[in-house]
Amino acid sequence: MAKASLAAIPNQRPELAQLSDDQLKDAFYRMSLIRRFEEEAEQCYMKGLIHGTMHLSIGQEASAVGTCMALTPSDYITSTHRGHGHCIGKGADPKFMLAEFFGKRTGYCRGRGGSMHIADIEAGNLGANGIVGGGLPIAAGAALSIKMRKADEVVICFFGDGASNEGAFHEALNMASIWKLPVVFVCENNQYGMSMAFSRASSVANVADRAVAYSMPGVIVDGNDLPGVHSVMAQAVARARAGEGPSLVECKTYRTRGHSRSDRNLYRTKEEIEEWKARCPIERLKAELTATGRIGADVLDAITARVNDEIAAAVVFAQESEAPDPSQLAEDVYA
Amino acid sequence: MAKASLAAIPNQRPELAQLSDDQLKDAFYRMSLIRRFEEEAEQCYMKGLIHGTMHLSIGQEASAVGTCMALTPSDYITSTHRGHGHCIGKGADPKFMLAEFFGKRTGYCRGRGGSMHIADIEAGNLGANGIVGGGLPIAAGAALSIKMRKADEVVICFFGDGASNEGAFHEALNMASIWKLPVVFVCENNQYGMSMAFSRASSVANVADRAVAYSMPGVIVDGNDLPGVHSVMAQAVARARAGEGPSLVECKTYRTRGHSRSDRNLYRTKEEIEEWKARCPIERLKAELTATGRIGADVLDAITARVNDEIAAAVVFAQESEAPDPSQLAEDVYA
Amino acid sequence: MLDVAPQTEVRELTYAEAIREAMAQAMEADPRVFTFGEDIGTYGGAFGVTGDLIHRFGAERVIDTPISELGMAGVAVGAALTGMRPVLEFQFSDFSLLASEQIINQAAKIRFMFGGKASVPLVIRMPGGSGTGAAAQHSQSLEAIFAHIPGLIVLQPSTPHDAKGLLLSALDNPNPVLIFEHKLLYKVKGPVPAQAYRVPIGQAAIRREGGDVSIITTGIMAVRATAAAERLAAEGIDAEVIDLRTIRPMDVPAIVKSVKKTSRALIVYESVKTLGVGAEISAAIAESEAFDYLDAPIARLGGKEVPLPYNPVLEKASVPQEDDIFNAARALVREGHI
Amino acid sequence: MLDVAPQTEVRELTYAEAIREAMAQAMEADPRVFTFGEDIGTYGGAFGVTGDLIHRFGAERVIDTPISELGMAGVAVGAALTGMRPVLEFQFSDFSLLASEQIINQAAKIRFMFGGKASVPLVIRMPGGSGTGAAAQHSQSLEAIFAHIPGLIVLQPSTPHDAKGLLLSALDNPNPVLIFEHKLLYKVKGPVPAQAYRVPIGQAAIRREGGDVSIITTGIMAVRATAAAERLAAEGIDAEVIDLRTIRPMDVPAIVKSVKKTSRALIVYESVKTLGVGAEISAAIAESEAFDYLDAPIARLGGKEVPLPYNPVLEKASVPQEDDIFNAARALVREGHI
Ligand SMILES: Cc1ncc(C[n+]2csc(CCOP(=O)(O)OP(=O)(O)O)c2C)c(N)n1
Ligand SMILES: Cc1ncc(C[n+]2csc(CCOP(=O)(O)OP(=O)(O)O)c2C)c(N)n1
Ligand SMILES: [Mg+2]
Ligand SMILES: [Mg+2]
Repeated sequence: MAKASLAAIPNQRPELAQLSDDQLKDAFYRMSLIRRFEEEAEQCYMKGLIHGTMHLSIGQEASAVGTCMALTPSDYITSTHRGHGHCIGKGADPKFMLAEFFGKRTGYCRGRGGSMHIADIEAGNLGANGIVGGGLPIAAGAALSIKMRKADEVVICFFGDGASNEGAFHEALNMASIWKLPVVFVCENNQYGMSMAFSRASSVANVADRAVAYSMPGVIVDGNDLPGVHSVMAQAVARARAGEGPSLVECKTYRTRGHSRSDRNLYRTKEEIEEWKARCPIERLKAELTATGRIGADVLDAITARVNDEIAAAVVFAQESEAPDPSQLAEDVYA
Repeated sequence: MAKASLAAIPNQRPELAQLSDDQLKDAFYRMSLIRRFEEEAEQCYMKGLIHGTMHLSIGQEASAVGTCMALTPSDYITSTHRGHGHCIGKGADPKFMLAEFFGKRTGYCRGRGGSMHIADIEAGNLGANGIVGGGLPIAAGAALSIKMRKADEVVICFFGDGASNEGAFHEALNMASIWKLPVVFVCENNQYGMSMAFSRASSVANVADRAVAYSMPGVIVDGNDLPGVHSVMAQAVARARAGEGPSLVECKTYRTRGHSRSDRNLYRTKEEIEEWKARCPIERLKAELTATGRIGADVLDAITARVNDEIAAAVVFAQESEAPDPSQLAEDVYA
Repeated sequence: MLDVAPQTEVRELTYAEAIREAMAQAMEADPRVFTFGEDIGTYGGAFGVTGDLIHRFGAERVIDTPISELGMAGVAVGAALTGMRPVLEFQFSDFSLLASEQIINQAAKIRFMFGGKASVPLVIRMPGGSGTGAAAQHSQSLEAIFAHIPGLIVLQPSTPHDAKGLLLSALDNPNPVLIFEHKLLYKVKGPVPAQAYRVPIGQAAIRREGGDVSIITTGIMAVRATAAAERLAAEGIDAEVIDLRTIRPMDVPAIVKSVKKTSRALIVYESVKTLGVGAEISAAIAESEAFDYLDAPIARLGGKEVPLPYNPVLEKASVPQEDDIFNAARALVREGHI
Repeated sequence: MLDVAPQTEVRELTYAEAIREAMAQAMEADPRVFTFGEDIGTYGGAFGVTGDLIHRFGAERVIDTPISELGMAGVAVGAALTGMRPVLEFQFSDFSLLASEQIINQAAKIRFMFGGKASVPLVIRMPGGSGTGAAAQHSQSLEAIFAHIPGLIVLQPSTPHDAKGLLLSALDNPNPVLIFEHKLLYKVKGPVPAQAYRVPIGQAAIRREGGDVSIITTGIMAVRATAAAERLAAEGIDAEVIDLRTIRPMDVPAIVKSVKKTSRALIVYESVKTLGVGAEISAAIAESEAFDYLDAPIARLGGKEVPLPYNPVLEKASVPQEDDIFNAARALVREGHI
């Protein structure tokens, strides 16, 4: 079918042609959902409805969605402190996420985790992680489990550029390589670990340059290009699924918001931020879809409207959900 | 002077020619001292005079000595659980080492450290380390200190092939590289981490292959070749001293003894061990020195005799030294 | 002993053999169980515990790892989260510090933090303790560090029987379990039933009944205290020896019951005295109904406030020995303090 | 307060400002002092503590690091061993677990293990504690873990005054010092003398004198207990509030003296109750001469046995609040138990 549309619409690139209309609509839907979700969560946070901290991935939606598109529901992901996109990408329902941010019983973690620990175990999201690099060996372990169970599953391990300097990165990639585990290490290189520019923190120009140290393929992709991300991930996932071992894929991207709410953006310029805002992955996909004639603007606008409704409903759900009671504090504690 | 002897003795390779007669005699002396020291320590251990555990570096003497030859007394080393060679290489007196193994007050650590924690701070040996990989970030820290103090010093960080899969390796090399620290990471790849073959434990064929992940030079050298080791180290040390940053040097070598006393050598063949015994770095240096006519056999034999005497005296010293008393247990504890 | 082993053949096995037998029985019974660690395959483990398991279960279920403790613990978490039952061995419990992030921040937290929707059934086995001349970085007793953490189950078996039975219980448990074995116990023999049996988690054992003083112990100190108690009996002092076996969750009722009976508590443990396991035992007694029954201050014999020294004389002086327990118990009973 | 600050200008500074001032004064006085950590440069630190130090001392002495906690701790050890005085900041004390190998196996052991011939004068500053909704991996109070280790000095200042004075004392000390700051205190103001002064390590402060009950506290609990004590006074209960300030080595004499006076001990701490700091305080009292003076069981109020939850109501319920202290102290005095 991909072939057919490639033939039918000659001016589209292969990465786009590979994707069916349904896939593209779904990708646009999910990216928009992430964006609206985070914008709304940010609003709620500003209004004092959400406490704690929050790390927004606005600008990075294509890497989350493009990656998860390459997965089946029984595949796993491990996520990070900047994990809203991964969670929605893997199929989570925003209303249970927002309920979690509101600290409610209906939240994915019953109000105990919050944004930084958002997890959707049923959907295969093994959880966001408050520890930078914490998910890397966990992903290797899930992949070892898959291999031992001889299951037809794959693990995606999301991590940031900053995490690539943690020892956990090294140990996880080495073990994944020697045991040929079905895992794809997906670095979302948004250029900064908090305020620390990747170029100052890392001894290599690209995270993918380190793949050679683990004898695995290292691929760099434009992380703001949905079809491009999907195409690269589809290959890496297929390789993992075929038992050929892990890959390291680096999505070059950018977070247009601050690291967290306390960020005063002293370490980067307004120009840089604006430049990257102009590369918005959602606008870019929309432009390509309409320009190539793959999906009409009206269809995409209808999706946007649906997304707006869904998020509005999620806020209501989150607000109206029951809060946990202190008497429930010791639930799920066994020692 | 090196040039002169190169001219005078045409059949020697440049690595040998670079070294003065005194340097070569000293290298032969130190390598022999390490060998005899460890043989004697082993004997004492077998006789029950030494307790605890002990990791012998028999077969690896050239990497320890060849490396330390490239240093000045004010340079530092960090060492490993297999650290006798490094310690002697950096100038330690075997009698204080043996006294330490005997648990005596006169030992380098006053009997509190033993073989696995042998340290000679005054000589710049920042200590053997019972934690595999533990010395790597410490070496980076010492190098940062040198840089901050604007001192004309260099740090050698010894570590094993097994240590190269610890997270500490990754973090230390990355920091050393981004800050251009005056440190040389010297991997003594003796093919095994305990029973684990390097080829099974590591995702790369050579530890030095990982240098690219830290944008530093990665050099492989025959670790049983004293002049070869020295030549490579001299360059890496010069580079570090000149402020050009760290290097990763891998000495390919072999331990002909078991990992420790409990090792039954189930993971390797007798043939392999014999093959490597035949590549004894001390015999090899002796053969080259006599064949090229650089140093006569009589001179070398006299050195061997001196070494034997020195070690015999060290045993007596260790045995006769005073043991610590339990009343001294809390010395040097402050919290 | 509280737990009557089922009717089955009972052999004398070493502590190491008992652990190996538990592993083999668990691996036979449950394909999800596997074990991994440094040199546990052909080498058979640094202390010979895994022994021939690799020949019986193959290199796919008895996995040699690179030296990567943090990564290994994370691998255990990931495997446990996705349907396996990993048993990780650390060569020395001192190395668990490299992995404490995964153990404490991840394994212990996940079930609670994810709203009870995930669980992490992993087991980490590791030898602690001093007495082999392995010095400061290979001789620590770190159980108190982990027993401080909600979400971790911490076991410390003192007999071959318990080593087997507690490991099998750990493998039944859906939560992370750390087992602190003791280097000096690996070669100690004791009766071990042949079949698979469980020693319940959270239940102390009374090693000797007595009415004059409660000696509350953990790990190898149970062995030393029992020997000391026999000598105390010869002096007319009737000591009760309690072996906690589980450090977290602690069997406080058993402790309180004993102290109410004897009115004197001597707590003996190998971890460093300050904030070691005995600190909690003492505090638990002091806030319990046993407080009113006390005829003497609660006494603690713990590890000295020093890194473990290499010299064997100093090393022995650093942790309670049988004589120390004997002397302390006698002083507590006769003089009211140690 | 025990330590009289020298005659000098006294300003109201926040806890964060007081720490920054100590750093600046130390860096001015001693070229060996430098500080490093994640985002401590231009960003000014995750909690704004380092602030403008980079502009005053340059990027060579205020060093942004990669995210490599184990490596950073090792770098501190290596720098300290070779003549520098590193001050390492961890963004959250929970991350110290990644570095616990270097802290516990290396920094704490080196001086003793190497025969007293080396020392490791490093300082690690890190915020602990709950109350910001940062959940299970960013809210722990881990001081008990490190205070268990011989060779580590562990501080927990509760006021801007002590935050400055203890940091300066730490920098004078030739040994590794860990400072557990508290997130909720960073913005709290208090009087701070302008000049460089020291608060002695190992010395508790009496925050309020009283005769009815000793409330022995650590860290932020000193603040809450002092507030509770004022309310107790209104009810006719005269509480003495002790702020340990140093967790290791602990000022046991100050505790014992107070308990002998009041005959009642209520121990309040944020770390998890089991094996938290209060366990040691209780045990130290129970084995001291104060034991005979006790009119009630030694009572502990510690953190609940749960990972810290995100939900703010649950989070508050997880650690002692002012009301809890008030109620417990009143019950202890009036009813003899909490
Ligand atoms: C082990 C650890 N160290 C430090 C932090 C504090 N921290 C949270 S996110 C972050 C930056 C992470 O950078 P990166 O991995 O690039 O992810 P990004 O935030 O850019 O998505 C830091 C330093 C942490 N959570 N865990
Ligand atoms: C962190 C840590 N893990 C495991 C060990 C146990 N151990 C001691 S030496 C060793 C092998 C080290 O191999 P390598 O680094 O190659 O050094 P070699 O012994 O070959 O000199 C192991 C696993 C240890 N001491 N520290
Ligand atoms: Mg980033
Ligand atoms: Mg090796």
